[in-house]
Amino acid sequence: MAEETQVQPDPITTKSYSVHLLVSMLLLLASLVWAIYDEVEIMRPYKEYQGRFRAYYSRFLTELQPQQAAKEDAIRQSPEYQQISGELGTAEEAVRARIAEIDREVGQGVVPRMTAARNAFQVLRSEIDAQRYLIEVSHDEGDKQSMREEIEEIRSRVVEVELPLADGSGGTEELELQYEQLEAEFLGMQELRTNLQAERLEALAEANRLRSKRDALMSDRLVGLGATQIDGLMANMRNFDIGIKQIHLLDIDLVDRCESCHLGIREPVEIGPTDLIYPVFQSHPRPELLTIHDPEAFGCSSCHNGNGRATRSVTKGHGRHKFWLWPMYFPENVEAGCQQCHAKEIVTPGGETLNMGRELYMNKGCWGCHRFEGYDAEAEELTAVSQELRNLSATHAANAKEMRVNLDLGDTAADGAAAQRYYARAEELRLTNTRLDAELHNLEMEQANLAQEVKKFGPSLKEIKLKDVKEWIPAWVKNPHEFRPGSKMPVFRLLDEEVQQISAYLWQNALDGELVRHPRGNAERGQELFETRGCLGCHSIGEGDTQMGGDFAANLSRVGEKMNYDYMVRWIHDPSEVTPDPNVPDAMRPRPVMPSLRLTDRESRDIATYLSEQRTDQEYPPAPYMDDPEMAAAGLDAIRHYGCAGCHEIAGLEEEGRIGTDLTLEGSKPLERLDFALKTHEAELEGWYSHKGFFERKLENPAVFDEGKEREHLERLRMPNFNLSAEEINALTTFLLGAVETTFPEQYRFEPEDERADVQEGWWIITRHNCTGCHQIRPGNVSSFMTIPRYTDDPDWAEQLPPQLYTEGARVQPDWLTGFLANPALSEQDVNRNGVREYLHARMPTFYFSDRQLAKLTKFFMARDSQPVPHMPEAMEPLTNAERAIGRQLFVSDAAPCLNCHMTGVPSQDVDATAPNFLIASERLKPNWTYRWMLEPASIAPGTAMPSELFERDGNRWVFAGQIPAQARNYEGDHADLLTRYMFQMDGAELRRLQALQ
Amino acid sequence: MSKGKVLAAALLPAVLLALAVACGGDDYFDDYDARTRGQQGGQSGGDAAPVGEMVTVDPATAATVTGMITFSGDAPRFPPVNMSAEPDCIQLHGGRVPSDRVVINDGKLQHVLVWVSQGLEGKRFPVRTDAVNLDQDGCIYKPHVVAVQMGQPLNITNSDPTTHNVHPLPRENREWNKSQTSNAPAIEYAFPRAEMKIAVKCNIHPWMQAYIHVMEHPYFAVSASDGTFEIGNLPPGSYTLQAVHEQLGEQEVQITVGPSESTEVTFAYSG
Amino acid sequence: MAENNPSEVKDKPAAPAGGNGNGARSLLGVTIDPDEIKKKAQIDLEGLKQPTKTEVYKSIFRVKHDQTARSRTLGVLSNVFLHLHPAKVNRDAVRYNFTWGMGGISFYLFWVLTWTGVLLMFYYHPTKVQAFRDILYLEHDVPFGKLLRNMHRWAAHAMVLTVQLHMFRVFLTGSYKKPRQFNWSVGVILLVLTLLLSFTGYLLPDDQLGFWAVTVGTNMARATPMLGHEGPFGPELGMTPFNDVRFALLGGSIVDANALLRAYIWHCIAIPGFAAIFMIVHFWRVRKDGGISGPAPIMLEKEIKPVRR
Amino acid sequence: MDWHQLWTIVSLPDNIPIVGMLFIIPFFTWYALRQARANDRLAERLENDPDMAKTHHRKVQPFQKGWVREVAVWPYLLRMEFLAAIIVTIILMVWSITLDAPLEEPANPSLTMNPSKAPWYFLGLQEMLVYFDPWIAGVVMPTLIIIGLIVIPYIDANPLGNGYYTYKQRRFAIWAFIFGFIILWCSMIVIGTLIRGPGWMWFWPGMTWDHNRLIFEINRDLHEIVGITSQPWIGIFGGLVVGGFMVVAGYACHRIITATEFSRKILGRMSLLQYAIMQGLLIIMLALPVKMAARLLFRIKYVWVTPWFNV
Repeated sequence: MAEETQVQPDPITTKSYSVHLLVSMLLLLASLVWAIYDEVEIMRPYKEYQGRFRAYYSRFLTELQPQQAAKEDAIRQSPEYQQISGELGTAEEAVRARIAEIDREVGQGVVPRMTAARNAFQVLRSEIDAQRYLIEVSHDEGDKQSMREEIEEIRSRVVEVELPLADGSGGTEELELQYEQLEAEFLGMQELRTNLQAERLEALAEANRLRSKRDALMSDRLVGLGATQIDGLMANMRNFDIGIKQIHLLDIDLVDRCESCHLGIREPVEIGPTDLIYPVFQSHPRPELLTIHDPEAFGCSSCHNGNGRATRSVTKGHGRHKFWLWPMYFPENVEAGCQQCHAKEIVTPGGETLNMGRELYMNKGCWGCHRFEGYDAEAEELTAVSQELRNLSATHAANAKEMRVNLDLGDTAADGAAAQRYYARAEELRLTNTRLDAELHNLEMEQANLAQEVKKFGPSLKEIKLKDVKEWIPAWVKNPHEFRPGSKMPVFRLLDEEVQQISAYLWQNALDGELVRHPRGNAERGQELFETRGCLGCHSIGEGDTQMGGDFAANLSRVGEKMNYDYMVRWIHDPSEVTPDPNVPDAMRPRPVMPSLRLTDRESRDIATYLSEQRTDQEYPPAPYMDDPEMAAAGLDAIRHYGCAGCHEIAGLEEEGRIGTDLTLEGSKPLERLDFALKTHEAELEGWYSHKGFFERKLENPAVFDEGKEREHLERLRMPNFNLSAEEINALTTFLLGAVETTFPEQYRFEPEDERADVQEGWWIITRHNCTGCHQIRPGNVSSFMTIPRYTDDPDWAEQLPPQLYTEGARVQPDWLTGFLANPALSEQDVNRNGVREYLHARMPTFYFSDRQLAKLTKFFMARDSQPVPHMPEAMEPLTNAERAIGRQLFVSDAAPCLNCHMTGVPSQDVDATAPNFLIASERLKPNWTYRWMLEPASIAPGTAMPSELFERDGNRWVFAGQIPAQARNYEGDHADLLTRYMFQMDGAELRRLQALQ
Repeated sequence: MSKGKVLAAALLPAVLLALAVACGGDDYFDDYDARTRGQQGGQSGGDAAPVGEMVTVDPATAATVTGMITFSGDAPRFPPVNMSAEPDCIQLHGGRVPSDRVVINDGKLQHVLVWVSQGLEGKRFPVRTDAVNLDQDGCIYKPHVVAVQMGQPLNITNSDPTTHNVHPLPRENREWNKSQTSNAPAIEYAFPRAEMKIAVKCNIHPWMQAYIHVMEHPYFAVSASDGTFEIGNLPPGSYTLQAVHEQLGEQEVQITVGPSESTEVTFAYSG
Repeated sequence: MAENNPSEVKDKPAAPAGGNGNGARSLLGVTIDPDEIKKKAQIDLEGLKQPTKTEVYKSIFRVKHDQTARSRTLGVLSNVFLHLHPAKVNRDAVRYNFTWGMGGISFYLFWVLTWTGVLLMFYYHPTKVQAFRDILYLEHDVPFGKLLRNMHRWAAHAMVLTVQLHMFRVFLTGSYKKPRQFNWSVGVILLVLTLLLSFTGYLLPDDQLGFWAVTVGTNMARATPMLGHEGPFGPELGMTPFNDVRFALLGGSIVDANALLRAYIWHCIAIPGFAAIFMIVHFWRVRKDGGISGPAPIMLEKEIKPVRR
Repeated sequence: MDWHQLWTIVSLPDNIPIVGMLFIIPFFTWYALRQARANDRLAERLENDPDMAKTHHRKVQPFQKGWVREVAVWPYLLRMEFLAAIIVTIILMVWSITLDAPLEEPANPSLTMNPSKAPWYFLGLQEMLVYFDPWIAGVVMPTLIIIGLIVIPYIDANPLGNGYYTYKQRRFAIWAFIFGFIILWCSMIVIGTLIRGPGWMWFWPGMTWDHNRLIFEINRDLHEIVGITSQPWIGIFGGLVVGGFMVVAGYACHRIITATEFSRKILGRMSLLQYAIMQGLLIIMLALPVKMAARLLFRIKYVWVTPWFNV
């Protein structure tokens, strides 16, 4: 509708887009700048970390430097340092002139002369070498000859050289030399230089020795870094380059850039969490772990998880976001990472939380329902061994058949040579089978051993008719923790009728048998025995504040309410004595976990009497339904459903499998497979939708993921409640979080095949048998005994603690140890005693170890102390008569009151003894250990009654610290060594002689 | 419909979204500062300083506490010391050696530690430098109870013709066990940490027993054979005084002492 | 053996020339006249003031940049990139409101995708072991790597969207009508290729998202009638999981290493190649079918001509 | 109302295009129809005013004498293209800086994602899987969509509306396309992305995507409802139903096609083949909503069951 009269400018061709273009170009530019800023700054937050670290750390070092310098000064002022410094000065002064002379001679004389001679020599030699090559490639003998002459000519050519004088005076001499003379000149100078340098070294030896002594003194006394080292660190900070700090492990393509922000981790100065204001900069809290696992070889995320590559943000780097499968462990679970490589162990030194988790898994009986590789390995090994046996037997039979065939073929062979081949083959097979016989025998032994070792976690329920009070059983099944708080038997969520059915089944299917009737004993004596014999190593008694003893076995506070007295006597006297079960052959009968304390009948009765008085006046309602066969039939289903047979021997359910999931790789299970059920959304919102969140909540309340679910009773979650403490939950969570499929190749994993494997193996047995309930095996390990008031409060009882086993392998001979473990009484008849420490009230019990376990335990102790197996006894120099006399004197001198404490076999004296008899030393101990023990017992067994500093150093030998008996004064040898030899050659007669002397 | 509007409509949400995301990044340092600021606000004025101030006591105004430990009733009976295992020791005594576990002279109890258990928190005092002596004499520790300040030297001597070993069994200090032959030089030791009732044993002579109390401050005393004790140079103030006997237990008393005052306190034990 | 400093050689003859004000000099037989050199330098400098007059410029830009119709026409026609366009277009087609620019934007996005894709290929290995790792590497190690991948991904999404909008626009303006029927068909094929390009790229990071998307996508191929082992008449024709059309797509019966490699090759070589060919046809036909369809004059109902058969 | 859940789905980087689509598609539809209305008004005026029809340049865009009818590509078109390229680049850069392309866990064939979804542009097809067997939803339908799109120019016999937006001149074509593109294709994508949760269950926006959700739903085949229990009667019955649907749908389509004088005139220009193909495609397109309704409202799984395939 344009007005034709007036033509307006065409909007299309006249409109300018300059502004649009300018604005959009500017925006484009801005977005480019933003992209670069994003890439350079936002995506590299570590730059700010590094800037701050440099500032804070420099300030920290500046403050630290003078403190350390002052410490160093203080050490420099100390008389020892001053003295060494003085000596050093003197020593340096004494050789200064000579050193200067040598330096001048070498620098200005010998080396220039040598160089000059060599240069001239090399010119000639190159010429000769070229001629030689021509000779080698020439085919004309005449040419060769002439060229050889040419070489001769070169050799004899006289060269004029100007050589500096060797004495370093700066002068030169002009010489006319031939090829060989030049070579001699050169070699001569070389030798001279070597000699002079050797002389220089020799001259400085004393000064160097003193200097390193001085430096050693400094580093020995100085806590922390020296001032110069700190200066070096400060210089590092001045030259600090801002950029990615990364560890790259090529073989597993691991890139860890953790240290781009955690800059203080490997600083040699200990940086506390707030020393540099922000904890991100602190140094690794356990630097000793980094010395074993050098981050350059292991990286960071291999242990800690997280996304080592990511540097974009804390969340990304720590991998704590959706879709990252390996989020960093939280500090309380940090030891979970150990299992990446230490998966085969039950004890990993330094991983105390993890160890606790593993021990709980073992000793709370988790493996009754949940398989976990390594736990209950005996059962699986037994299967494997049986299979292997069958295979070998089949091979054996096949071999035998083939042998017969070959013999027949040989008999009918056409000619002798062929017959011989068949016969040879038959012979070979016969010998193979002979070898197989031996192997089969070993496997059979192993099978028998394993059959003894396989045992379920809980007590056998086949004997409950003889053992327990009938009416008590349903109450216990209903809620074990009400009767016995903290019991390992967890609380199942059972309906009352299920309780009755289960009880009825157990009762009606239990074995019938007769028990020997026992009279009542003396409860007071029983209590004393119970508290001191060793029962408290595993069992506890009392509740609340008065509870004492170990938590490995049951708390016996109310045991009198549940157990029959006669059964209790039999059980205490010998746990291996059981009512015969017609369905289980004796050889296949599992040995009880509870060991025998080798008590007399009277002692057993006393303890049983004391224990049977441990009861409240709780009344149990009558339970007639327990004799109702219909109830029992229903009970079988309930028992199957709840997996009771996972932990208990139950008649009719011997072959029952586990009902729970295999947890070996639970930590790598996809999160989606963990059933958060109705809690999923809540977990996501509250931030615990993670493995950790699942484990913690499940362990705290195993029914938690049933909450709100509309389910039939039997469809509900079955896992019972163990009422774990927060610490236990954390330990088990740590253990499960670390139960992952390792991402590391073999060379990273700790799967040793040398003696360290014996140590790994041994810990399994030790944990399973609670050796640490009585003994201290690892430093820091607190035994149950050490928590009993009697032993902590009374210094006299402190000496009654069972021995520490820190260096047991170095102490005793392996054969003896095996024998001792098999029978700690060291006697077949006189069993009611300790074989070694008869003076101890606590008694080393007889465990029902199989031969395999005995061997493993022995190997464990030997391997821990790097003792060679088999053991080669040290040759011991026999005592001369004179030495024997001196030894005798030393033994009874006031300076060494050995017999005041050590047992002698004289009952009146042994009442107060606190140390073993010398008579068994030679078969039990190793001389070298004994020698060290006498010198410094406290460093072998901290807190021992054996006093230290019995000897003092005299030149190269140890002599008695006190007054030396007259006869020994002239003795030139080492007193401790003499005493060791004396001890190892002591016999009964000698001991009597000693007593007479005393 | 101009391109300008289309352009604005397209870019605006994008820019807004971009800004929202750009501001949402996690900043460790700011977060940490914010967190710790909150904590410090809550903490201030809470805990006492871990290391107390060093106090110098003006002798002009210092107070003294003296007192007596009495015992009434039947004393617990302990069998006499049996030294039969060591003839050397028997010879040092003319016959029966009474037990040193509870020593009562005319109703006055010996070997009781009296110390200021409350009222000195957060203060530090100079360490006493005078050595305390613990002698092994006649195969008996003399005295049976000693008290030292932490860091104060303790000299253990052997006056017997026989070898002893000195074996303190602390729970918090370092444990050690040294043999000491007859007339050997004194073992000097200063306990670095405060700890009550450290038992000392001689493993060679199991009957020998002593107790060492290591105190944080210098305000303590052990009752003498006449049951008296004296704690001097005490800054004026209110205190709780505690008496400790390993066998007979503990007693407490509240006292207030003014400048240069002298207060008398009696602890009465009974059988 | 000290080497001769080359500067010394130069300096030597210069030294005696110091006081000589007389023009040309000779060095080693070469005549050097400073005035001559100065004059020539001036000419070069003058030339730089008018860069469009230089030979280099003229050799590259063969058309004058001025406002005459001829220059403008030649500017488009003689440029290898611009000659896709006609010299002149419908005046109203210049506005966005008719075309929405979606075709051009799609092409631009394809171009962006090609470039980012090529750069991504530098860092990517289509193997099970490395694929996922390479993506992490791109995210955390490669400078601008994350930006690169993001741009590739978002440009791909955007392209799927713009191609659909382009089709929507073309339909609504009736641009497919005679004589552009065939070009519409080409466009449909390009749409399908765009979707396939995007889909094959989905698997390449080898993460759960891509894996399951591709699994779901290719599972449908199982049911292809006659060619899939779960499709109608498939089993009857002997189809099994190991010989059907899905197997051919994935190079296996599951989404695995072979599927990754196939997706990669389809994504990077085959489909872009086809798409490029069809794009050439598409653009060619736009020109040949009379350029952009509108905005055309409105045709009235009464002007409909009877159909000729 | 679970805002967190809603935000989780909407803010998923890969879902940005769908959220964008919710705005962009309606916007452009409105934008196109606005222009169409302007053109329609002009067409009406031109119809009524033959004189004007002769003189007017027949566009809504202004034109005056002296203005060129064609403008030089350089610079008038190229500058616009350049501007567009810059703006697209800016958008892309900002988008790429602020939002990261998704990367989930490494592929794990043993761990099925729930829900596992195809790329968003195929979600329409995945949604169709609910209503049809894979061979229809995944193979036949896509093929027919492609073929249908390709043949559009050849079956559209309406010569009007070539090169300009119009509604009145192409009512049926526009309705059919909008129905196919927006109602079926785009909205199914939106449903597949935002509505379908774990187990491919229907979650209204704001409902929590609960993995444990269970719904009771029994889908039956049509012949079961009717009570036919044996082959070949089932097949024959199904065939009859499908055939019946085709007849009914074809009839309905035909009624729509011939609703107005103008459309009848256009129909007259079509060959039989063109008509047949159009009818076929329309019937199949209609089959989708019909089957959806049968499934969602009447819980019918299959209408036609044969030993070889089911529909």
